[in-house]
Amino acid sequence: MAEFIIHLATFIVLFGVILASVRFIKGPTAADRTVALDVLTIISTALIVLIALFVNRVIYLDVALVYAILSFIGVIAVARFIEGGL
Amino acid sequence: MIKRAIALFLVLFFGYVFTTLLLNWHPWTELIGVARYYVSHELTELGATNLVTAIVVTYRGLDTLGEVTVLFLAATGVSVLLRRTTITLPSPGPKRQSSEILHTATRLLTPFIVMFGAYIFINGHLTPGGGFQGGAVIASAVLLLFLTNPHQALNHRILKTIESLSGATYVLVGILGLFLAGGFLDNRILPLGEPGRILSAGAIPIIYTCIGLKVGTELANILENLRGPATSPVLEENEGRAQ
Amino acid sequence: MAIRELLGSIIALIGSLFLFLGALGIVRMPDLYNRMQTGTKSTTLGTILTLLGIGIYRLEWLPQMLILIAFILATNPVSSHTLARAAHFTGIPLTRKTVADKLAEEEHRPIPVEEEEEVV
Amino acid sequence: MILIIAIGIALMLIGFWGALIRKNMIRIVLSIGIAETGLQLLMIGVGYLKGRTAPILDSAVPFSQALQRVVDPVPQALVLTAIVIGVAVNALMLTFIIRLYEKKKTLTISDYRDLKW
Amino acid sequence: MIAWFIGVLGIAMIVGALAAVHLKQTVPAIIAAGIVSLFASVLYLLLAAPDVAMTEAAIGAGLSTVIFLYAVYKTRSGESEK
Repeated sequence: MAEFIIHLATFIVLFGVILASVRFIKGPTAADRTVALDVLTIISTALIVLIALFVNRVIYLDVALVYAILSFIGVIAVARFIEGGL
Repeated sequence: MIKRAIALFLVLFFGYVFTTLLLNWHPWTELIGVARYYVSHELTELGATNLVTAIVVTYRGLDTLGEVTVLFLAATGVSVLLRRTTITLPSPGPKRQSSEILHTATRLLTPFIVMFGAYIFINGHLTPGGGFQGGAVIASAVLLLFLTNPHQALNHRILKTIESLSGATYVLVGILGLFLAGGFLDNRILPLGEPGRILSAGAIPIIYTCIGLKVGTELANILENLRGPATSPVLEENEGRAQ
Repeated sequence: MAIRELLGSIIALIGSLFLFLGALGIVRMPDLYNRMQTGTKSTTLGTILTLLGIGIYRLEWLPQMLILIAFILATNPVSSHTLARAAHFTGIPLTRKTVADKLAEEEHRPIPVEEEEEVV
Repeated sequence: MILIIAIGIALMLIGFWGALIRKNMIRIVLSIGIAETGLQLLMIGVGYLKGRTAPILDSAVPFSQALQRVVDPVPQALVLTAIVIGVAVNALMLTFIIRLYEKKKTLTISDYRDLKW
Repeated sequence: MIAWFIGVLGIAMIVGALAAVHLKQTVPAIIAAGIVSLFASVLYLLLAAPDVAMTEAAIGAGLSTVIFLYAVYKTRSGESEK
């Protein structure tokens, strides 16, 4: 039962990936696309933890830590470029 | 238009070649060849629990030395080519200051990021990660400083010293392997210890720490050269007041 | 122990629903700033709940999950704030339903609003 | 993993196509980077063995079962170095582009005819 | 389960790569390349390569994007490709 619910949650998160990609394709400005990138990075962190749960290896969580710490730097870089402070 | 047609033709040709290769490919079901040897002998020979680290640092150590050299050459090339770039390029005007929130977050996060990078390359023989990843994480911390404050200056003397010292230590450990153990870059110059402990796997933590520091300083150097030289802090303060 | 696993998985399911709603929000919302707020608040809460749920489901992973949650709480709002500030400075228009723009008022600028009504 | 290899090949071809049809030099470097990602994905896909786990030994994968339970570590080691080299080489290419832009104030590759014959 | 992951992430990667090649402006193309490298990192993790995934996450997420953005910033007026 619990396992089934986790699988269901994974499918919902994967559907979220598709929706965020839609906004990335549609987004009229670079800022819209960066919002999509922001959402995709944080969804990826959740996905990595789910993968670690499925293959049952605790060491995969180190990768999720790198993601959680570093993924916002890309978004900040694009934002600072857009506002002209790079 | 004719160029586009030629490009399309080339892409279709390569697509055909790759598709035929793919259709005739049978996935392996067993470890074969050198991988089999590595997996079955690594722990007793070298003592690192991360097999990828063992291959990168020891079995293919010369590759890694060459790679660090390539990285060093690329960093040197960037710095030589961009030495006098600000004289000819028109100045794009004053850069906008970043907000208070970003300043605070940078002050809060930078020590954690550097510490995490050090954790990654010191634990390279036990958990995923190693010198290259840790170096990239440390360079990301420097990058966060650059993004927050566009006029952030780095201490070049310290950077150069760290880079040269780590590179020299790397080669020195390799040469020590010639005399004390089986060959160049052999990690058994130190006792192997118990697998799974942080002080194990011979010289692998030392080598990976050197690689991490060297990669981190080189990537930071590339970033600083691409950003351009820092202006004087007095000017920046005036700009901040004017806004 | 089955109760604990069920509780953890249900928390993870709620978190994934928030992640999904955040992704839906950035598709459906009318202007950039609305997209940004759904893409930040909802996904931050969603990730925190998902990680917490997995930490309860697999109790020995809970310390790592708490560290991850702390870092996500520190980093994700900062990036969204920087992005919103950048978009505001470049003059990306607000939707017509906007009633207040404190940052523009503080700098004595007119509020940048979209010209014609957009059919949503 | 045939699906992964197909994705890698598709990325390589897309990057190749972009490098051929784009005129802007920065876009060419970007396309080469995408082709690089595809190639790395292909190599990792070749080294993957179905149903196995990461080549890191801990309590989940003891050394005695390692030969039956881990994937091929050699392609991973190669790709690891290739990624780091890739970013340095990209930086060097972009530096050349910046210097060329200083000389001629253009990014279009067909404007550079000095060495053409 | 794994097949679903690979399917969704692979399609997203190919769409991102097409966007990176075909978008008119340079900055959105750079963001698209960042998305490709993001999903590549998750796929490496699925293929049991956490070391490679970590490298791609550390380099593809921040450093690579920023290097391209610096180059665009320094060659600003040359962004008028058809």
